[in-house]
Amino acid sequence: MPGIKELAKREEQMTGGHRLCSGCGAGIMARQVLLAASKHKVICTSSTGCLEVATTIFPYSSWKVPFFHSAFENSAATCSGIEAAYQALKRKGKVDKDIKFIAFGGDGGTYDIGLQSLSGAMERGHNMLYVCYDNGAYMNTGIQRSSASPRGSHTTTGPSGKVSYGKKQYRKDLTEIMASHHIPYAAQTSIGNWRDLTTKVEKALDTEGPSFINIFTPCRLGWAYDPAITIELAKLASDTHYWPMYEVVNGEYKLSYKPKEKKPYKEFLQLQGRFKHMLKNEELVNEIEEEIERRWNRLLKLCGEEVQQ
Amino acid sequence: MAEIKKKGWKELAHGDVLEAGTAAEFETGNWRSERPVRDMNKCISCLICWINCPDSAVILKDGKMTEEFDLKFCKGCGICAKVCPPKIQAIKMVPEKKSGK
Amino acid sequence: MAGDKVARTGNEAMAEAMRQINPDVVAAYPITPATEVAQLFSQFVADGKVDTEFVTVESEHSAMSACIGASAGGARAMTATASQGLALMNEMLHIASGLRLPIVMPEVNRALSAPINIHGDHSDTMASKDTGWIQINCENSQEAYDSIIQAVKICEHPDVLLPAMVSDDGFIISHCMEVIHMLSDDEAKKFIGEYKPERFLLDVDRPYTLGALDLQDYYFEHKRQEIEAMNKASKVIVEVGKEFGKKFGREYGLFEEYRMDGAELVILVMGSTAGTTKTVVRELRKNGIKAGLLKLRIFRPFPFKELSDALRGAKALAVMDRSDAFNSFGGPLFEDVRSSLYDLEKKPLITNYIYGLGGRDIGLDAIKGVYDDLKKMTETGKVEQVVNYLGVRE
Amino acid sequence: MAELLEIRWHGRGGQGAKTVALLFGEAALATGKYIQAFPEYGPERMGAPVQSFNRLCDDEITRHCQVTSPKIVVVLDETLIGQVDVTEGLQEDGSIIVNTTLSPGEMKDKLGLKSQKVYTVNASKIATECIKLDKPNTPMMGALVKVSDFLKLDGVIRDTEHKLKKKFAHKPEVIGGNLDSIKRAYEEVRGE
Repeated sequence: MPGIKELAKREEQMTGGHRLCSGCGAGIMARQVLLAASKHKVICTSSTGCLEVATTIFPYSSWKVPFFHSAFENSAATCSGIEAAYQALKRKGKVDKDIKFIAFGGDGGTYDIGLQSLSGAMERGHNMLYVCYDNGAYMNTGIQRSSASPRGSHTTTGPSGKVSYGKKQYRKDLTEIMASHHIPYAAQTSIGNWRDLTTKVEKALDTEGPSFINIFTPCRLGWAYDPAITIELAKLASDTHYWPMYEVVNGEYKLSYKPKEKKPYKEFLQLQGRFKHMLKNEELVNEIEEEIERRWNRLLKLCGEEVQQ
Repeated sequence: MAEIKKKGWKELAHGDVLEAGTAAEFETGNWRSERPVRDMNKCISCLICWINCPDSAVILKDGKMTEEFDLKFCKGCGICAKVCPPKIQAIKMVPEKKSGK
Repeated sequence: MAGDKVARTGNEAMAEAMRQINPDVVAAYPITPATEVAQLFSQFVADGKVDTEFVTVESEHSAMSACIGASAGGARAMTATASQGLALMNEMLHIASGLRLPIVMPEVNRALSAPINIHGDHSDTMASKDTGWIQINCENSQEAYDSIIQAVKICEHPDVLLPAMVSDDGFIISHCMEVIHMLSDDEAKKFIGEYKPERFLLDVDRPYTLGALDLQDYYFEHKRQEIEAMNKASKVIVEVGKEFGKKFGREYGLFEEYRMDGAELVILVMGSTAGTTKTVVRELRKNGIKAGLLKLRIFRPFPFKELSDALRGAKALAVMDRSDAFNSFGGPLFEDVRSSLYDLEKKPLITNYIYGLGGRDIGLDAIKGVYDDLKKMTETGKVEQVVNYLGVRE
Repeated sequence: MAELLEIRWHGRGGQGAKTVALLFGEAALATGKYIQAFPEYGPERMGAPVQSFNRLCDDEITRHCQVTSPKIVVVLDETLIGQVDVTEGLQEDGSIIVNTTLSPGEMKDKLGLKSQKVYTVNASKIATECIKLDKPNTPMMGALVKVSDFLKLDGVIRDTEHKLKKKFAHKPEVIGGNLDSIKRAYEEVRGE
C-alpha cells in the first residue's frame, strides 16, 4: 500500500476553495479518499450534507473528478444507477475506460434516512465503494441527533437540560450491519490515521463487488472543539476503544489498530463541548466506558485477538 | 477575487452542469485569522501536515515540502501546526494582523 | 396501418415498447397494477431479448434515484410505476426534471391511498402534475405503446431534455387485452435513434459536477431554463406525433378532436373514458345531437392556447376529472381548462364532473347523462352546478 | 355498425377464467375481429368466485366500461350457481353455458330462466379424460365457439394450438389433450 511519499506524487482530485469549516474533518476525509483512489478513474456521488453542499456551490466545484448529487437519502441508489449505466455502456462499447464508483454520505444520510438505499445497493452487489463519514449528528442542518450520535452527547434535537443528559441511546453499529450483508469488504477507519484510511480505500477499490468504509470524521462545529485538534481527537477516539479500526474481508474480521495503552474515554469527552455536561456524571461515563469495553472485547473475539480482562 | 461572471439563463448549460474544479477560483483565505508559518530549517518534509490539510493549502514541489502555503485557500485552522511531529514543531500559527502582509 | 396486429394488455404493450427501445438501464420496483411491466421486461432480459442492465431496486424512491444516476451517467434509463410508487418517488421526480434528464416512465394510473385502493383513477399522476415531467395520457393499449416510443424521442430532443410519464388507466387498460399494431423492432429502433447526450458523467475525461447547490444567484436561471424546455416541448410533441403518423399511419397531437365538427355539446376527458365517450358520441350524432369529444392527451405541458382554439365553437363543455384537487372548486383538469378559456370572448358554459374515483365504472348511460346535462345548460343558458360528482351514492 | 358481442365468464380463482378469456380473445383476433379480454380484479385468491370478460366486434371497440349486459354467460363451475348471480344482466335473447352433468332443461329450471337459451356440457369430465386434470376452461371454450357461432372451430383450434405450443413449450404432452377437449365440448354441448 502506498506510503505518504507515493501519495504526494499523485494528482490532487479536490481543490481548495470549498466552503467547509476551517479544520473540517470531512475535507480531510474526502481529500484522503480521493488521493487513495487517484490511480483509478473514479466517479463520485454524495448524499446531501456538509460535504456536498460546501464543495459544490454553483458555479464553484472542488471536485476534479465527475461528481453527482441528487438527494439526501439516496447516494447509494444514485451511485448504483451510474454503475449500472457503466455496465451497460461498457458492454455496448460506448465507454472504454475502467471506472470505479464511490458514494459518499454522512451518518445522517447513511445510518438513518439512507440506510434502505445503502442496504439495497450492497445487496444487489454493485461494483462500488460506499464511504460513510461519521461525525455523529446531522451537522449540515445544525447538529441534530442521528443514530450515530454517541450516548450522552448534546445535540440540538437531543439536548442536555435540567432533566436530561442528552442522547439516551448508544450508537448504532452500522459497520456491523454492512458486514452482515456479507459484502466482500467492510471496514472502519478514521481520519486520525491517514495510512489506515488510504490503505483501506485502495483495498476497497481493488475489491470486485460492493464495499463499505465507515470513517470517523470529527466535526469542529458540532462537537465544539478547537479545530487544530481535529486529528488528535480522531486518534483519541480509537485510543479509547470508542472507534475501533478493523476490516471484514470476505467475512474474516481483522483488527487494524490496537492502542498500546487504552486511554480513558473521559480524555476524549473532555475536549468537546458536546459532552461538557457529562463530565460530572461519573456514573454515566463509567456505564458508557463499560459498554465501549464490551463492544471492544466482542470485536477482539471476532478478530481472533486475545481479550484482555 | 476574480469572480466568475454570472450568466443569464440562456447562456447557462442545461441543468446545473458545473465545470470540474472551479472552486480553485474561489478564495477562502479571507476566513483566516491566523496563518501558518513554516521554519524550513526544522521541517523534515514528512508530509504529515500536507496529508491532513482540509483545504489543500500545503504546497508541495516535486513531492517535497516548500515554505509556502496556499493562502488563497488556507482558513487558518492550525491542524498543520498541531500534527507536525512533537520533536519537530516546524509550523507556528501567527496572527494575521501581526504578519504584516 | 403499419405493423403486426397482435393482442396485448396495456402492461404488455408498454413492456413491448420498452423491449424495442432496449434501454441501457431499467430500475424498477413492483407495484400493482404496473408490476407486470417490469416483470415482463425482466423476462426479456432473462431471455436475452434486450441487453439492458436491469436493477431490482428496493423501493420506487431508489428506482427513480437509480434512473437519475444512470441517465446522468449517459444511459437511456427507464422505470415503470403506479400510485403509491409514484408518490414515493415524488421527491426524485422534481430532481429528474430539474437536472434535465430525459427519463421515460410508463405509469399505470391508480388511486392514491387512503383508503387503499388498487384500481384506476388519475389521482397519482395529478399529484405529480407540477414535477416538471411531460405527462402523456393514453386512451388504450395502442396509444400507450405508441406514446412510450414517441416519448423517448420527445424527451431526448435537445430543446426539451425533460422526463416524461406515459399513463394508461389501471386494470381498465393495463389488464385489458386489446388489438394493437406494433412496429417492427427495426422500425422502432430507427424511429427513436441512438441516444447521444451532449455531456455525461461516464465520459470521465471531461469531468463535471452535476447537482450542485444552487443559491439565490443561480437557481432562478436554472428554473427559467426548465420552464422554457417545457414551453418548447409542445412543439416537439406535435412534430414527433406527426412524424410517427407519417411513418406508421397513426398521427398524434396534443389532443384528439372526435366529431368536433360543429360540436356544440363537448366533453373533455382523458384516458380510457374517452373511448367509452366515443361510443356515446357516435350514438348521439346518429340521433342528430351535435355532440363532440375532446380527448386530452398531453396534460403537461398544458396546451392552453390550442385547447381554447379548439373549444371556440362549443356551447357547453363538461370537463371530466378522474380525481379531485381538494381545492373546493373542481378537479385539476377543470382548473386548467377553465383557466385556458378565460381569454375567449365567447366562452362556452362550463361544468366539471368528478367521476370514477377508485376505479368506479363509468358506463355509457352515465356519459349520456352528462350530454343531457349539457343540452339542458344550452337551453337554459345556465350552469346549475359547476362541480358535480358523477356516480357517487348520496 | 356491426353488432358487439359481450361475454362474461364465471369461475373460481385457479380455474382459468382469465386465461380462457384471453385465449378466446386471441382466437377471435386471428379471424380478424376486434377484441377485448379482461378479468375483474380484486383481492380474491384461489377458490374465490371470479369473473372475466370478452368483447368481440367487426369494428374497432372503443368503450372501456364494464360488461353489464352480456349476450353470453359461461359458467365454469356449477357450484357457483346460488352463490353468485350468474344470470345478472343477461340479455333477454342471450345464452348461458354451464359446465354440469344436468341437461339443459334441468339447468334452465335451476336458473329460473325464461327467454334465454341454456346450454350444458360436462366439461369437467371432458377435461379429466383429455387433460387428466379438472381444468374445464379450455373445453368450455369449445362449447362457446359452438354456441356463439361467431368463430370457426378449425380456426380456433389452429390458433389455440399455436398459443399452447408457446405456453407449454416445456411440456408439449398437454397440448393434444387440450385441443381434443375443445373439439369434444364443441360436439357435446347441448342446448334447449
